[in-house]
Amino acid sequence: MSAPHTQNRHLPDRLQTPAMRALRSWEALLVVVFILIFTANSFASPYFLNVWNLSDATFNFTEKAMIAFAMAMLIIAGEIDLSVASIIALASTAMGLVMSAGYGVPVIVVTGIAVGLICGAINGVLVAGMNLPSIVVTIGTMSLFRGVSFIILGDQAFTGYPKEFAFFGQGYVFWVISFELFLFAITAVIFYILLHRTNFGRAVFVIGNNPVGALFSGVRVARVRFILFLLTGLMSGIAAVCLTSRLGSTRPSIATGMELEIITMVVLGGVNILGGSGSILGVVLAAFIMGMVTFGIGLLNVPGIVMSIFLGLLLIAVIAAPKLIWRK
Amino acid sequence: MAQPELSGWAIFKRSIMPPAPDAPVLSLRALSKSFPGVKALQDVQLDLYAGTVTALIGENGAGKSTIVKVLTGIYQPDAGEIFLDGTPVKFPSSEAASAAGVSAIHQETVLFDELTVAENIWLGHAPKTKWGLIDLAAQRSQAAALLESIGAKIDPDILLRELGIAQRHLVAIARALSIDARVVIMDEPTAALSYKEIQELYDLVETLKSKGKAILFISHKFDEIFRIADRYTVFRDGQFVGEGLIREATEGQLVQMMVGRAVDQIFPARVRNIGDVVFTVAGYSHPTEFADIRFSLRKGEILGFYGLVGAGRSEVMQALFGITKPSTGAVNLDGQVRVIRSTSDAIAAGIVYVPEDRGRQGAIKGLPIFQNASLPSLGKTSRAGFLRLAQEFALTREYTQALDLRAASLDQDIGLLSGGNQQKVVIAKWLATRPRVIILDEPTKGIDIGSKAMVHEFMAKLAAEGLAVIMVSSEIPEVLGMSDRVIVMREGRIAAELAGDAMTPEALVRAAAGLGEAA
Amino acid sequence: MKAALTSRDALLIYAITAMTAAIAYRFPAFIAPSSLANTFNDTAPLMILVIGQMIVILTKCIDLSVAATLALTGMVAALLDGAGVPLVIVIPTAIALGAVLGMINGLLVWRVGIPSIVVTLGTMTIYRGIIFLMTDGKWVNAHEMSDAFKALPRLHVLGLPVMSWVAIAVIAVFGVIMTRTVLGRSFYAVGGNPHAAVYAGIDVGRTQFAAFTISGALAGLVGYLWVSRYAVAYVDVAGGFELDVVAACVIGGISIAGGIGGVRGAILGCIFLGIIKNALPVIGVSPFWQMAISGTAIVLAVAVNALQNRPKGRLILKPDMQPSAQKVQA
Amino acid sequence: KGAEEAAKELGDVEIIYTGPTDTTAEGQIEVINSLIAQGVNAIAISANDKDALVPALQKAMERGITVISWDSGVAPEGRQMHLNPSSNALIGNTIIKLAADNMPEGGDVAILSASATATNQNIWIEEAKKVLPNYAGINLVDVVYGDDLADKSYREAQGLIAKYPNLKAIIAPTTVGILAASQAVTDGGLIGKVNVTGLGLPSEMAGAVESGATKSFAIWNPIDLGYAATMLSYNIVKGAKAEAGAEIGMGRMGTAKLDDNNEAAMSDPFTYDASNIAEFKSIF
Ligand SMILES: Nc1ncnc2c1ncn2[C@@H]1O[C@H](COP(=O)(O)OP(=O)(O)OP(=O)(O)O)[C@@H](O)[C@H]1O
Ligand SMILES: Nc1ncnc2c1ncn2[C@@H]1O[C@H](COP(=O)(O)OP(=O)(O)OP(=O)(O)O)[C@@H](O)[C@H]1O
Ligand SMILES: [Mg+2]
Ligand SMILES: [Mg+2]
Repeated sequence: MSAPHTQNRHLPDRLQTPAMRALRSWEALLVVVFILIFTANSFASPYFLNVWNLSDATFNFTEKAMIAFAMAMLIIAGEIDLSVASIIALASTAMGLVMSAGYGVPVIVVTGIAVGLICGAINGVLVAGMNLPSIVVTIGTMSLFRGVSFIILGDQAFTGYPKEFAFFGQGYVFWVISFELFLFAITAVIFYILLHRTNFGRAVFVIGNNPVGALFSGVRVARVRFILFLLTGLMSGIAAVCLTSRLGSTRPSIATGMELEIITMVVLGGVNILGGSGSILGVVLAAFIMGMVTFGIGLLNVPGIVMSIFLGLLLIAVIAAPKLIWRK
Repeated sequence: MAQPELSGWAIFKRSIMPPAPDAPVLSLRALSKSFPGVKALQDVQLDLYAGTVTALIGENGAGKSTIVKVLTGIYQPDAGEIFLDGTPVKFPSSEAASAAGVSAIHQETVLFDELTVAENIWLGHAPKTKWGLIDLAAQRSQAAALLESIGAKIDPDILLRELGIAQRHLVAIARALSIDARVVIMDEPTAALSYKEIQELYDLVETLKSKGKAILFISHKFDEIFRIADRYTVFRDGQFVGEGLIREATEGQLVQMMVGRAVDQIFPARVRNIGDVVFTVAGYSHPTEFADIRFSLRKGEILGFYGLVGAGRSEVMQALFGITKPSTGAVNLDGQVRVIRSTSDAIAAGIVYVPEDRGRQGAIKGLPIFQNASLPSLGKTSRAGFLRLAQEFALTREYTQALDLRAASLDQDIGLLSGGNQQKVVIAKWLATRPRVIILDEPTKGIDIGSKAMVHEFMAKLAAEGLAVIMVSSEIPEVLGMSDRVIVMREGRIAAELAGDAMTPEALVRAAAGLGEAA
Repeated sequence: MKAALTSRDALLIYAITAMTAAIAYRFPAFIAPSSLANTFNDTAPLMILVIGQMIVILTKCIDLSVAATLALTGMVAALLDGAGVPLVIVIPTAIALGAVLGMINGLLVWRVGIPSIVVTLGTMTIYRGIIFLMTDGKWVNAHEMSDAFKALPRLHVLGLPVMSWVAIAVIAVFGVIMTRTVLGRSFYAVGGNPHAAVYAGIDVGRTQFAAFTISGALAGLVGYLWVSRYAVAYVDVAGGFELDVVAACVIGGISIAGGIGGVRGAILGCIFLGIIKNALPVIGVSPFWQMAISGTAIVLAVAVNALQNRPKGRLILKPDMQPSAQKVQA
Repeated sequence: KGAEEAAKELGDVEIIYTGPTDTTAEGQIEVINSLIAQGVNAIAISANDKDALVPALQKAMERGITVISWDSGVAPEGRQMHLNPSSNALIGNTIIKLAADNMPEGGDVAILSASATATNQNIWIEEAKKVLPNYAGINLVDVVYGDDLADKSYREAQGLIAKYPNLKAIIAPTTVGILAASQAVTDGGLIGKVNVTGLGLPSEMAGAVESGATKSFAIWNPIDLGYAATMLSYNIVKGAKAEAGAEIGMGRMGTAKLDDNNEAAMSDPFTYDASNIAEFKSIF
């Protein structure tokens, strides 16, 4: 057949300019929420607007956020890792072991990161290699990893990390910018590029939207999944270095419950928990929002548990708001 | 809610006095339904009469399935009315529609893998004991009776996931019959069935007709429309175009009404420019799916693969594409042995596969058109692993324009396109990789006549440009019209290879059904 | 619910038997009837919660707020009891409150369309927070509870405490509901294929709402049982228990993707986990090993499940040597 | 409560009483940070991890904030002084003595502790083990951990009873543990056979004493502890030197004498039994 209008039809690349799209995006909503919270905090407490205090407040979220970036990619790809906090515990325990054996700071740091990678690889083999559902695999490894550090440490603690080791969790790069904040910024940029600017990131979105279609399109689905778990393990290892350095000690109960805070951060950042969409910018904003909320409410000396009600409500409200508004 | 015990055809025994033939049992008036960005139905009408088969005809996206969903309470119309025996009714849910006696076999089989066949048939209206609990024994025996009545040999106790596509479809038919319906709707019921089952379905339609049911029959196949329908209704672009009696219409007229212009159904003239052998498969076997597959393919050739549905053609093609791993066998491309372990190996070697299940395997719904089209070519459009969007758009434009893609923009979610247009994006995505061998699995399945002709033309062009083409198809006219050579598969093995004058419809059917040579 | 499930259940039964035998070898008293009854009784709250969680998971959702719901209803029950409200009112109130908390989850999932994991992640902190707001973090202790309140779950009837009987009753009732009622079927249908469920006239959201309501109501029931059994109520009651509940479901073969699993498997999963949690301390395994052992068990259970259900490719070749798919019987 | 009493007495003190979301060291650090941000003069903390808080508290001290720990201590480098509710050795001895007093012919005892990481519990258990040889016939068979969770403690207690048929006493130096163990003994019908003792609050233990599951237990006065901690913080802020050997006033509680570790004990634990429980159960 030959339709008369066949050849000259021109399809525009886009109907909406990227700028317009940005204005209507989730991230825009988060920016508004952030400004509201920041303003409210400034009025509520006279101690809030102080660079040093704000700098201290960033410790509330930097470690979690670093893991949240990797977790965001994992969730976009339709997987999840509940074992991150336990990886921190195991990595920290391993660091304690090499420290007690007398090794110096470089070995301690490398050990922490390596154990993170190994744990990530174990999750990756179970999920990507054996095709098991990640939510249950990581519920299992969550107990397993922390369980191993309990076996090693029992009721003991590792203390006496070298003085120089304190830099990772307590040091400042310049002025009020702590090493952790600096690392947070760097990893944010790296993950932004990785997710939004590379073929790998594209594959993550493709797998999250349609894993079968991805396989049929030549995407190495298992390999991408494996790498994502490896990345999450790596970031947990790095967070373990920072957290151990900040606490100056290791106990098996370190970072208990952190996985839920990280997932909350990711979801608040607009990542679809069912996979397929999300952005690193959203997670960065969510990290700041959560940090500011906890810090602001903390300044009012509200008990922590009440703070957690706020976070729970914030999570549900922020996810519900667009759905309720959109509906009509 | 206890139902009287039913067995076999008993459900049809409750006789319905056929109303006067000029009064429709069910009619729709001024019905409209739109989706974001699409007016699926605009002001349409439809009448179904007792003891009559009405065929609903239209191109892809004409709104046929949409009207089925409105009639079964799955979609709510934006405007318009439904009349049952002349009184206006509303179907707020699928339950309400079946309570009113409207039952449907939907285009997609919508059943439950993890429930048994009997549970699938009776879900939602199972026979109950006097305690109000589901009567498992009755459910089982009545399911067996229903299946037998449609000639399906399926154990009602096995899980649905153990069944193949065709058998699933039979279960869906049994489910539709389990509702004591006055109106039976069939949305492309024969698309997934093989020859023998199609004949049984025709018999079933006759029986239903004689019981006074009003039947709505949707199909893209004109031979069957002329065989079993009494009346027709034509939609085009969501609008009502006309209706009448089948015996007063010709195929040409119907096609003209469907597409709004004349379409010649002749297959495109081929420039046959067949070169050397480029692709050879030898001794390909899989533990359960296929055995001893061997064939070769020349440059510029179109090799047809025919077989009854479920013959294992798709499985062979998917193994060639690296989705599954064969246990033995080798692939030779351009004289070199290739080991294909994954889809990316196949793509790198220049073998690509346009899958049969577009929704699941082809399109990445949720992502824009350009990201779909560039996906297997990202290696070319990107630099050092970093995306370059401009290149992706350019590549997409180049290949989609050639296929006359209809969309709002290249940034549109592929899931929002009509089926035919999604197929075009999927084909474009594979052409953009500049393959040596392209495998098209049921490339025109569920595609309307107009788009079909275009896909055929395009295939001819690909072959003329020197690609080696494998086309899997279950439609004899298409196989014969397009192929230079045909391989017929049966139960996972090659049953015959036919070329030239040996390529006759009869030879294909005999080989596919295992009947041996014509006497 | 045929062949595949039975073999999976069988495997769990073997594992449980082997484990029990191994424990009995080191510590024969463990298999004394009274000790087994004790283990069952200790596992009873887990079983009741797992039934609710199973239904939620069957519908493709997850309820992370069960433990918080339990804590909140338990606290309310304890406070009501402290205020002199009779037990016949306290227990129904606890169940009703649990149902309401479940309904809140269900409504957010059904009406607002928020994924269940997000909803329950939020309500889990909110429900616990409410306990704090109600009590200012104070405890309700044994002596502040009436004797009747504390006595009921311990009351022995026919050799077993009422707590065990409640679990048995819940198992029996839901065994029937899941296999023999329209509602039970709809849970499977909604999780197995939500799209097809719509075509079968089942309202997906409403069914999920029902699942959350049931899960909440059962959590409410356990809330009372837990608080009266351990004779203490405070903010952190059953902290982290939601993960045990999900883990028991997973071990019991409930597919996290929905639509697959049953009461029998779920209960076996509970028994498996219950033995690990209750028996290891008894036989003197260091508490520090418990976590790693139960984690390993979960990973193994998932892996075995998946290996058993691995698709083997379609059966197209003439099946002379293959077992026929049609032969599988109930 | 005790802290408020002290504040009232002192007049120019404002008390901020706060705690984290969950009982983790990370949570306590967030709270410490927010207290630093508010520029408080003194932080009196009961730590749930002896070591992990050290860096945060050191930062507080660098910013001129007085830091003392009380009840559950912080490692010496993380605080200026630590106030023990009572001398650790005394507590360790008391809990064993409470058990021994009720089992004249000796026998097996077991300890049900809180979490394995609880600093103060571990010290008391160490001290208790040291004095064991002084009690002939008392045989410590096991130490288990209930993590201060009622259900876990209950099951651990049940486990002890099942595992050691000759068990005569369960010692739980934590309120949750002693309550749960009493409940387990009551439910097991073992009142009179297994005695539960340890540390608990009279208000919470009244029931157990009345039922006989617990013959006697000990505790210090938590109101006094809050009062003393507040007084100490105030005095250090006002210039008292927290160094070994120093004596710092605690208002009506007398003075605290710091040992080499800058630790001090408030007072001796007090023993409660059926004879005096009724009097104290309404006080704390
Ligand atoms: N749920 C939906 N959301 C948005 N658009 C839809 C939806 N369902 C159908 N459409 C659109 O409505 C139009 C009619 O679709 P319908 O499925 O009724 O076509 P059809 O006539 O059955 O075609 P086919 O022959 O391909 O089955 C199409 O343009 C389709 O894209
Ligand atoms: N029981 C089943 N389990 C899983 N997938 C199935 C099942 N039956 C069919 N399919 C899939 O559905 C699609 C259509 O199957 P169909 O029955 O058309 O057989 P086929 O293998 O494609 O054979 P052919 O291509 O020769 O018709 C294929 O992708 C097939 O893999
Ligand atoms: Mg259709
Ligand atoms: Mg096929």
